[in-house]
Amino acid sequence: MTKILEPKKQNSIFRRPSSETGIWSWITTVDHKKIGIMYGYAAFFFLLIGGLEALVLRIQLSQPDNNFLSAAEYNAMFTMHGTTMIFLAIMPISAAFFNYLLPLQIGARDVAFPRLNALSFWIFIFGGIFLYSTFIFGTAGAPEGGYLDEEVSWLGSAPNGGWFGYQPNAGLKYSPGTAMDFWALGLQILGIASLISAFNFITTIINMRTKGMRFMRMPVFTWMTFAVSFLLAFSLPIIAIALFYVTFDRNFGTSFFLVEGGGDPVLWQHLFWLFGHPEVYILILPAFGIVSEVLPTFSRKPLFGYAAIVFAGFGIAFIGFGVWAHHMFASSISTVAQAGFGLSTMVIAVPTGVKIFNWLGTIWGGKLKLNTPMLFSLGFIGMFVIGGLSGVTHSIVPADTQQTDTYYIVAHFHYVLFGGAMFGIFSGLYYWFPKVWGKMYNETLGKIHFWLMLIGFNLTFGPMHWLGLQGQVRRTWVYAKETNLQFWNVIVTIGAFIIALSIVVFMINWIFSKRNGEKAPFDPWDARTIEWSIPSPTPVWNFSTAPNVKSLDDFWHSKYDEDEEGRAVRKPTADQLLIDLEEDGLNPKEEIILPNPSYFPIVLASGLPLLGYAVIFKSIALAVVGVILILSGSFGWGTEPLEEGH
Amino acid sequence: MSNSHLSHPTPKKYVQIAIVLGVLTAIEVALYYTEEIVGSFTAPLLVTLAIGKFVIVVGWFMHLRFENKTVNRFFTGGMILALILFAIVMFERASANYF
Amino acid sequence: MLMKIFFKFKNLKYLFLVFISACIDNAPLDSLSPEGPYARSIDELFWLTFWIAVIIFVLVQGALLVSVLLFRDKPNKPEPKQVHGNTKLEIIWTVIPVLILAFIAVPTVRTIFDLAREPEDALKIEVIGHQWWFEYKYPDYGITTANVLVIPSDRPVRLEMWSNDVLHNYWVPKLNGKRYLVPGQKTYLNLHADNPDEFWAQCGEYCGLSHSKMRGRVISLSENDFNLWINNEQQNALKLEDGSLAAEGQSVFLNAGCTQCHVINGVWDTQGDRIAPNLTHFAARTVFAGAALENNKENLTNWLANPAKIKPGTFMPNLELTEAEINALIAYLGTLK
Amino acid sequence: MSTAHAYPHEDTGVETRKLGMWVFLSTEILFFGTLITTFMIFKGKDFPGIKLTDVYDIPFTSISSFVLLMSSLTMVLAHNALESDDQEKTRVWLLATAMLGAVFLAGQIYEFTEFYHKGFELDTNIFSSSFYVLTGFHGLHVFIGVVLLLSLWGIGQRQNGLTLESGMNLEFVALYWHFVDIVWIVLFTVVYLI
Ligand code: HEA
Ligand code: HEA
Ligand code: HEC
Ligand code: CUA
Ligand SMILES: [Cu+2]
Repeated sequence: MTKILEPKKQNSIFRRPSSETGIWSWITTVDHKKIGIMYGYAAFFFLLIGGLEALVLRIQLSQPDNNFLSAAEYNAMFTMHGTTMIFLAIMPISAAFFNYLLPLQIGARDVAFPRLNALSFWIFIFGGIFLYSTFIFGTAGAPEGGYLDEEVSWLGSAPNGGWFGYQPNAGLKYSPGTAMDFWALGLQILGIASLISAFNFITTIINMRTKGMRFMRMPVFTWMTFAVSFLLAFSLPIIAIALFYVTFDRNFGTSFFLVEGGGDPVLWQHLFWLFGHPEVYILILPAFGIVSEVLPTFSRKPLFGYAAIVFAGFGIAFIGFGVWAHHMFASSISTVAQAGFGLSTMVIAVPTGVKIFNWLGTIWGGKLKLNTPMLFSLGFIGMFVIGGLSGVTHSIVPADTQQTDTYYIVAHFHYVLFGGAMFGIFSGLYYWFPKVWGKMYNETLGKIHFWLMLIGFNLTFGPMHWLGLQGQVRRTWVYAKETNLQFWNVIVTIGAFIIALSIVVFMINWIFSKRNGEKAPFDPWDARTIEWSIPSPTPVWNFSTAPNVKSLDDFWHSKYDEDEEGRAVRKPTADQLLIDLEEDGLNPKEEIILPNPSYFPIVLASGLPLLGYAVIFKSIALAVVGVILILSGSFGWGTEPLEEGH
Repeated sequence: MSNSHLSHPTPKKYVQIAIVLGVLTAIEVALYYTEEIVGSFTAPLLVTLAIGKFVIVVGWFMHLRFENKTVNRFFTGGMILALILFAIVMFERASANYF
Repeated sequence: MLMKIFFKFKNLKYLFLVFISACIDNAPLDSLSPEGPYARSIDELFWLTFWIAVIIFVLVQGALLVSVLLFRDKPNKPEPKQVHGNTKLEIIWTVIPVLILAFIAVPTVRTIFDLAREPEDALKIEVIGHQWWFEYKYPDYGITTANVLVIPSDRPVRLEMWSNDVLHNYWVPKLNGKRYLVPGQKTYLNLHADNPDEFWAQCGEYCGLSHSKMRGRVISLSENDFNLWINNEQQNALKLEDGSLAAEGQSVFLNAGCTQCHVINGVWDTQGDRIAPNLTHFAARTVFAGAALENNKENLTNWLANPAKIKPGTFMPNLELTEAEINALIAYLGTLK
Repeated sequence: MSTAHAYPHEDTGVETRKLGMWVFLSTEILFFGTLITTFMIFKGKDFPGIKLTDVYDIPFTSISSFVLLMSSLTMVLAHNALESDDQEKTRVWLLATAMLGAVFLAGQIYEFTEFYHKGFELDTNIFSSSFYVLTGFHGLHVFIGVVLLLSLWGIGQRQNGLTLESGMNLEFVALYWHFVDIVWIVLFTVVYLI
């Protein structure tokens, strides 16, 4: 049936991997779909870990002056929670979507550099493992000269400087032990992974679009991938260097951020947020992309103001580079800088508003099918706007000096991160479920998940606004009974457990539907973009013939015409078209050459954590082994062609 | 698939360009030694020369002159972005109340 | 003019507050009940923004709900019109937010500069952050104290702040917003209380293990009381001679190692800065150890017996004092009015 | 083209790997921008202790800068030779480029050891730290470049030798190399001359 060429063996120094099933097929794969799926599962795993850490935090905070956790444990937990959620959960889940969907949406057979793609994934995995190995190898303790009443437990021996590791607290003197080194080096490794995938996606989008897929015909999700890749490409280098400085400060006696040697702790804030703010748009833009796909499909209307949404996305990305110091309003920045950054921050509301209004314009007058993906997308709009508006209240600098470092901020960023990014991601997970697995998920369970999560979410993060304004300071292990904050803290904790429950519902749905779900029809949502014009689950070769794209939402226009009133009318040929497409998609007419699997990405990637350990344990031997792995990986890579024989 | 609209220069041209670069470098070093005479113009002049050399290498040796617009925009975009961001950081830090 | 309308609106907020705070009595760190001009100007700005946000919130969520209710799929519903966009609308919903933001921007920028300006007749106080307590110095009066900041209520104070170790963030919610304390750099904050009163303070920025227990109190006093307080603080402690329990405590203090870190003017004198709170007028402070504890016998006993148990990471060691020594010390500390 | 997208598509006309390299170089600007910014901020501080100006040797560095600059010429000549399919010359120029790079590196190593002897060590103060991290990072780039050039040269020794289409593409290594050179143009001015 399939006419995939058997890879010719040899031609390289090592024998190429050739398994098509089983664990080796995953380890050596360079297929963007498999990589996407692995990204997804790994990220979801970390999401659960990060969530568990959050639950632990919440238990501690449910009582004033609680001693469920020690101070060291609490600090490690919120640091790992934030770091995990941002770098190991949301970013890689977005990467999962990019990987799986991007080539499909632009009609390509794979990304521009398939092996780099695998490399990026494995670096991410090793980075995550490296970071989490801090619980085994890491150490933490009281600042130099300070005293602790009890040993730091394994739970407390994780990074504890907060997810933005403000200096000098995260420096060696005030955070002794190796935990913060794990953090700095772990983020360094994860950054490399994201940077590589950013190059890959940018090149892919520029150069691999199928015939007729002009820029202004690309789906919005692809556009947002493009924007995110730029943000990554231009912001990660900054944090990479800053993390180098931290590593040097902690291990090699320099003092980039330490006043004793003439350094400047506020420089770290600048460098971190120069990356950190673009980072938050890195987290949200993929969700914007997903929602922009889901809303039109389930409204049975084209996206309102396609061009405006695209440009607004880039506007956000661009302005997002000019607002970083709004995280430093209370810091030692000048008054002029406060005013300037306050204004630039407000400006971001404009392009974001454009998006929100265009989404509303999309559903307005539509024929809304309230399936689970649609519910999550609608929920996304509602929840994100709350977070966005509280963001605007932060940009009012004097008001922010009251809010900053309180739970009001915690509320803001969970509304945008959870209510925004996570809702968008869940929407996408349901939406493309049939595409990926060829099965339908269970709609009832999906809806239960949505409503539980919506309620739990608001119970968790809604009261935090109030708590913050009432003076609950973030990153506090205990709060005094006299501050009268207990009542709402209990509610918050209850809410967190409701979220946990909703996630259990999601997992049940996923596992059972994937195994026993109904077989998905060819085009279950009557969708608009070309990834739905190929069979589900996607065949390994994606498109058996190159799609020739003639318009925006090409697939929709091949099914529907507009009558004189402008209403959609299904073409009489549509049903036959779908049958033909399925037939064609499953049986390629010509030989298809796919990139061959390779061992080298994982070999190369495995060298990086060893370099990390080498710094931490001050071991030349480890460094040598790491370098050897990297070199042999690169050498094998360099001598092995992407695909054999043609 | 490298396709440039303008044909690439000849080796002779490249050598000429290299000579220009060499001369500019010599001027830079000379400027360093004549700082007393040139005074406050030294720094701006040095920066201008560096930019000049930069542009020559990027434009001719890296063929950016002959390259596709998209590539061009990228590179200059990255450049401009970096310049603006880092200028702000430097000015901001220069105004802090160190003691 | 528009502003006025908005400020009228403000009274609505009490309704809102009553609703949301149904289950809470007063919270000492409440940032919504300003008790001084600086905090009040912030508060006004916040509520202005807040109500604008509420309006936008209602409009957006309203539009969302209405669309869902009106346009949800029903049997026999015809296919929708394929609308691709509308430039006029596009312009409208770009311009209106711009105008709204411009409207908020003006008072924002004005308030930023107002808050930063040094008040004319301000009393200058230095605030030095330590892990995990605040030290206060009154350069005009030669006073050094800790934990409790005493200010006059009839004039503003100008805090000149820096940190001795990591970043801290000084916050008295009822008097002003926060400002970081940065090692190697100076930052400034103005405070002014309407009336003589007591306020809570808290360190905002995460500063290590005991960040949550880095608290403070601010006491504003009338002119008279303030001067009395200054006079008292300027006195040295008396060296005790007799054989009382307190005198015993004094000798424990002098011999058990406390003097490595603590200063008591007149008893163990200042030789430059020490890393620990100056104890000369310890008994005059209502709270201690970064205001994490009320100043009473029980708390002091616990503290002296094992400081790290109360404040993990603290720089004060457990000196393995006996019960008798602790009692003597407490008696002595009680004399340091 | 070596990728398997055997069907027609829209593109920029720039070969994919080359495009990837340009994107990479655009982000390299941010890497070096951060390093240079830090260096400049600290340079403007008056913190006590030994400074770069106390130890450096302008004539020496000028010469090694000149060497690196000229390696760009040999690089472009190698590229040119390959385009006119002159394998022999390509290899010669490649080797010359790698050698010039190596000379530059040797100069840097010598310079660093000199500085160390004069008490300007990595952890001496912010001036030395930011100097070493900045120039060291650039040196690492040169080193990688030399390795790439030598591998190209090695591939060139094999039978069918180098082509512009081959896996290790000369054009994209050349881009990298020129970039390393222009970074030094900036560093030389910012670090040493101003
Ligand atoms: C997904 C991530 C995400 C997103 C999208 C945003 C979006 C925004 N954020 Fe947020 N932010 C974070 C994640 C995010 N943020 C995180 C993680 C932190 C904390 C980091 C830490 O300290 O740990 C943070 C902190 C943070 C601060 C610092 C607070 C402090 O620490 O003191 C500020 C200050 O200005 C801010 C502002 C904004 C603004 C103005 C937006 C805007 O983009 C929002 C724009 C959206 C809207 C405004 C709603 C829709 C618009 C309309 C309906 C149009 C009409 C509206 C108006 C006219 C107002 N954010
Ligand atoms: C996308 C990012 C993201 C997400 C999704 C979340 C999700 C949650 N966060 Fe997160 N949070 C951050 C990003 C995020 N957070 C960041 C960046 C910080 C700042 C950190 C810092 O200050 O440095 C922070 C800080 C933060 C704090 C403040 C800590 C402090 O300042 O002291 C709190 C407190 O309540 C909190 C709570 C929660 C809760 C209850 C959830 C819940 O929504 C979690 C829900 C998920 C689950 C409950 C998982 C489900 C688990 C199961 C179902 C168990 C099954 C398990 C197995 C089978 C293995 N978060
Ligand atoms: C190595 C230094 C050190 C030694 C020795 C030391 N202390 Fe302390 N002490 C501190 C520090 C630091 C603090 C502030 C801790 C905090 O609030 O986090 C402190 C706080 C206190 C306080 C609370 C002061 C306040 O106003 O908050 C008292 C009382 C005190 N010490 C008494 C003593 C006594 C009595 C001894 C000797 C038996 C002693 N200390 C020995 C360092 C020391
Ligand atoms: Cu000091 Cu937190
Ligand atoms: Cu931000």
